[in-house]
Amino acid sequence: MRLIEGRNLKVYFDSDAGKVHAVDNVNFHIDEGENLVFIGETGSGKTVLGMTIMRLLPTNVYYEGELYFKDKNLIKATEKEMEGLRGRELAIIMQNPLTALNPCMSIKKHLVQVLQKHKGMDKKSASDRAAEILVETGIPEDQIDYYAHQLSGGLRQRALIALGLACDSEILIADEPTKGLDVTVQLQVVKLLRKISDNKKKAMFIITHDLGVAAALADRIAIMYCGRILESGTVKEIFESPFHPYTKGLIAAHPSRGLNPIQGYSASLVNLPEGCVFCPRCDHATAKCRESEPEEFDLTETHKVRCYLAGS
Amino acid sequence: MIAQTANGNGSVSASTVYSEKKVSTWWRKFTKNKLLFISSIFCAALVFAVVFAPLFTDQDPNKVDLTKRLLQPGEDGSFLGTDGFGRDLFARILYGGRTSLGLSVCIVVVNAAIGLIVGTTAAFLGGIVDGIIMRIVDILMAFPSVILSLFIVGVFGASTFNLFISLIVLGWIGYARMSRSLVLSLKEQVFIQSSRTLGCSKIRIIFTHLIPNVFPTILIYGAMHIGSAILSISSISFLGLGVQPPTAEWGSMLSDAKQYVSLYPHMVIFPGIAIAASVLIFNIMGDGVREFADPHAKKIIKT
Amino acid sequence: MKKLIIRRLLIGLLIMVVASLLSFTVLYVAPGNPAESILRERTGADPSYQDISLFMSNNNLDGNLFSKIAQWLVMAFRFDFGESLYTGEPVMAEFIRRLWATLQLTLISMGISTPLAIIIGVAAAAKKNKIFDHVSRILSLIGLSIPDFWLGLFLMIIFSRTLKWLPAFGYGSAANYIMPIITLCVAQIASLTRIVRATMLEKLSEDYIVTARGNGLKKKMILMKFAFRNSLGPIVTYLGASFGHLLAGAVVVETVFSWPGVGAFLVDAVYSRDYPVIQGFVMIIALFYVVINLVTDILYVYIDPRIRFEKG
Amino acid sequence: MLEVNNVTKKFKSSFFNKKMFTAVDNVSFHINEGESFGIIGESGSGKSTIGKMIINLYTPNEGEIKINGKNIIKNKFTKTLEFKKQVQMIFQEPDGVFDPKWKIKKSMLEPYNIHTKLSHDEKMKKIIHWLEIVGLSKEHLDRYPFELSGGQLQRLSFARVLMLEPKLIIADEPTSSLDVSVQAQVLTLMREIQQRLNLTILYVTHDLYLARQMCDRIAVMQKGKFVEQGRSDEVFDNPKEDYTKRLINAQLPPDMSSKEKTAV
Repeated sequence: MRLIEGRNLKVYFDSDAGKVHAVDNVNFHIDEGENLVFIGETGSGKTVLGMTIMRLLPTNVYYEGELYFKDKNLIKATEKEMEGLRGRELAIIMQNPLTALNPCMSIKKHLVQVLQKHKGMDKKSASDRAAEILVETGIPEDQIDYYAHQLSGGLRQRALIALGLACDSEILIADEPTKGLDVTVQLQVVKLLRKISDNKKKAMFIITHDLGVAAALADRIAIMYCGRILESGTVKEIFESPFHPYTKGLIAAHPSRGLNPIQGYSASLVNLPEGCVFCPRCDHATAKCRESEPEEFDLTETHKVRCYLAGS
Repeated sequence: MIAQTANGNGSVSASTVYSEKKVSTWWRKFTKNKLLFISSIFCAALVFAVVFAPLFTDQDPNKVDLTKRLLQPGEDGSFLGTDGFGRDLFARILYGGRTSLGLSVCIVVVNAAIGLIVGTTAAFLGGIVDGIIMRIVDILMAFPSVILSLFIVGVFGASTFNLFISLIVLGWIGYARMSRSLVLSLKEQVFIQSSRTLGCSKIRIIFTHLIPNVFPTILIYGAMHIGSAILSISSISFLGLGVQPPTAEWGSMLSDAKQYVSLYPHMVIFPGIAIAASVLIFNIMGDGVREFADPHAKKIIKT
Repeated sequence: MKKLIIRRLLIGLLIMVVASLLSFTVLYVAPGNPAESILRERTGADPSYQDISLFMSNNNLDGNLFSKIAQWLVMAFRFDFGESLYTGEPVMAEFIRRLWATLQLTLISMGISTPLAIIIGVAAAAKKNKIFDHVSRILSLIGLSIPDFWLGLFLMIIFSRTLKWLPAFGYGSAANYIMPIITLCVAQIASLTRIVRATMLEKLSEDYIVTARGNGLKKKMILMKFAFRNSLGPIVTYLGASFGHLLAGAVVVETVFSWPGVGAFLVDAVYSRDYPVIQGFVMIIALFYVVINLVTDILYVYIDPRIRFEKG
Repeated sequence: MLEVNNVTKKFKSSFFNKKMFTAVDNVSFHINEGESFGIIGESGSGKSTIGKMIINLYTPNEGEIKINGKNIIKNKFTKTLEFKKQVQMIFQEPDGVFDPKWKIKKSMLEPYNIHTKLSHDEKMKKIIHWLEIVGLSKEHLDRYPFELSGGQLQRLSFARVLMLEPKLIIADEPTSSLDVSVQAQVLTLMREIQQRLNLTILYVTHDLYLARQMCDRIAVMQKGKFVEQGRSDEVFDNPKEDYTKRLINAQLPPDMSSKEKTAV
């Protein structure tokens, strides 16, 4: 079953310098039990996309297009309706666990509140359930009443994951779940996320800049650049037969592949180049690329790319 | 965090525009901040009226004329009436503004200067110097400023100069604490460390990096405190322990007027409005300046 | 925790010692001899040298400096400041008599203004940039700008002179309390409202607020358990500091309304340069400060788990 | 060129607590001229502290640090500008390196103002020369730091360090806050210039892949101690210590093998 589907989704902000298109004409979908990973660098709009699904963006934001959760258009949902969906049906794991947890509240209390709100549990059973979930995510039993600042970085991230799991939602959005963690801790967190997705048949929407994390977690991958999805496909397709010059460049730039740089810098969102957004950095750019933006081309049923190289 | 993403996008873009049309952007931002814009106009008008008082009244503020005692506003050609000595109230308010505003600006400037120097030195030298200065600050903080002022004026006698001194004894503390905490956080910043690794001397760092970075925040903090300086001056003068007669000052005018409160309320009302209005203008302007300034300063100076 | 209290007590002791020495030494640097002016006022004639020296030895104004410092310190820490140079009454007895009148004013004002300001401040922050916020912001700016002594006189003009509802002066009946307390409350409410609003807004922009929204918690809960709970620390700190402002305000208000409190006592003493009274006042204010700071610090420890569980 | 012998650094854990926390524990290594050496460790391993001791921001409690045979600890020589010129540092956060209130030009002039008595034109000429080397142009000089991207700022800070022609450059996580594509740009640039100018660079990093690419020799650090030290390919292909193996195993490469690694 299709859980989330975005059609021609656009998200833009009003800023002093004018409209900023953080997400532009994006199509994507997540099916039940499927892991979709969005890979992107700074300013690619990946976090904005995640926050759009949760409808947690600041008030100076405007949406266009459609974004369906099951059969509900989230963009048209009222704040009240969203309140009911958030936490219960759409759960999110925020970036930066130290600041994302209330410093004046124990981690267990965080979960208890969510359980009381969405599951209508009484204090006692909510507390028991919260402890259960926390221990399940790997937090030592004697630390479940700790406050965020008392936990180590890895445990804090686990606590935040536990909070996302509290109501057993069908979909879990994880925004840079491994950012700022040491490699050994990162491995544990990635394993935990895989365990969750495998055991609980949960669909995950994961946002990351780390290709390795994406390879480990994804069923399908979407590569974002300047608010657009330049290429999307299954993990195998993306890593074994990448098509878009940007995707190829990203993989080649990875330290494990010899640090082959992509020239130039990512364009500013208010001052996007004419034509394909990637063409100023692209070795294969032609006159056509500079004139108009390529449509999406299907390479296979799952592998789609926005590049004129695919059309010719 | 979302804000971060949004700002991240915004700031890159804002910056390109900023460098091209810096002045016009600045002006647009200034006029867009309505509170700041309007209060600045009022403030300019106030300063103008006080500085060029003779343009607005031909009365001598200190001329005693017992035949014109206690006139009501409008009576006998007097705009706001006269006081118990027959002195023109309107003229006294205008000239009194010179004392009130002038004195408060002086106090703020002196306090800011002392505070900036002491705070920066304490933070940068650290160790014992910092410890001693902070203990002094701790001790001085024990006394509410009006009460310490009363104490000083009480011991040394009531005069404008002693009032001035008494408001400086405690006044510099806020600025010192602020510059200290600013410098402490600046010290940890990478650009200071990198200057050190480039071979910058400590003195060079203080003068080229620290003070220029601390100064704007101190300036804003000072702007926000002109209003409260006016209030302190007039409070103590009201108690009869500040500016001494016959010099016109809003607080001491109210002190004189106190005995006439039930029969001639105009003597109480007008100087009070003068104080309240000018303090309000400065307070709004202070708020506006803070909002106008960079978000960094906004975070450090709370209300 | 214990360490914190001990540290605070030590600083408090230091403050008391320095305060007493300060108030003592000032007598020696002060210009003019109080004995002369007091005797002149008592007898109406220039006092003789013998009279002055007799008065000085009776009131401990002469003798060896160091022995006197020691003597003074002993006296000061027993809170025995000798007799008023003016009335000859023991200073401490008079203080205690008057202290209650002042404390009534300050405590009632605190009791009224604190909840009011918190409600207004929280509501303004919750409705940021809505009409309520603008109105409360402007009103609090006005409240901060009105000089308290003038407000007192102004209220007197309206309620005593024009409407004849309330007595202008006096102490004892309930009607006497109304105007002094309104006068004290206005500035207190105004400044506290601003602090509450600013702190709330700062906390509302934290990441954990987004987490709470992402969990679908109710707005009211986010406001109270997340934003307000975290604002409590700064608010309590400010309340501690504002007690000093209230005492200072009481000095002015007592003068305006002829209220028989310690503030009016101090002003009279300053007029007549009645040193024992001034010295006693300095000590009492310092004591208040030390006690209130200690209370604030202890409260803070209970409010902020980050301090509570600090290691070491 | 650089010799670090049995160096230990302890910090007080808090103001009241006199207990010492050992950040760097009896560490020894050396770097030859023209070589790049990498110190790899997780957060809190003490790897940055070593760099800061070499550049004299911290003083070690024990041991000696020699540059070209001269001990730099508690030596008056370290106070001289001559010394300060020879070791330079590239910091982790490129956006913090430049005074936010200054135009880039002023920040770039600073090292010359401190160390030389050249005329303004000569200084500018040299600055532009170095800017071209790091792939930037004159127009960047009139910008403020916040107007430039992280990659551009890191190039600028590299240029500013190069201007002093140092003998040793310490690069403390030089690219950890940059995007992958830009990180590759900056690092290849550094590698290129290192070969051209025969620079000696000490990399401090948490990224094993990066260290393997950039360094001739590496040391793996854990809790203040060096666990393993050797030629980088040897350490990677044939790790001896458990911790090193664990670190290498925890790396997730951008291919399908990551899936198997994390399978539950």
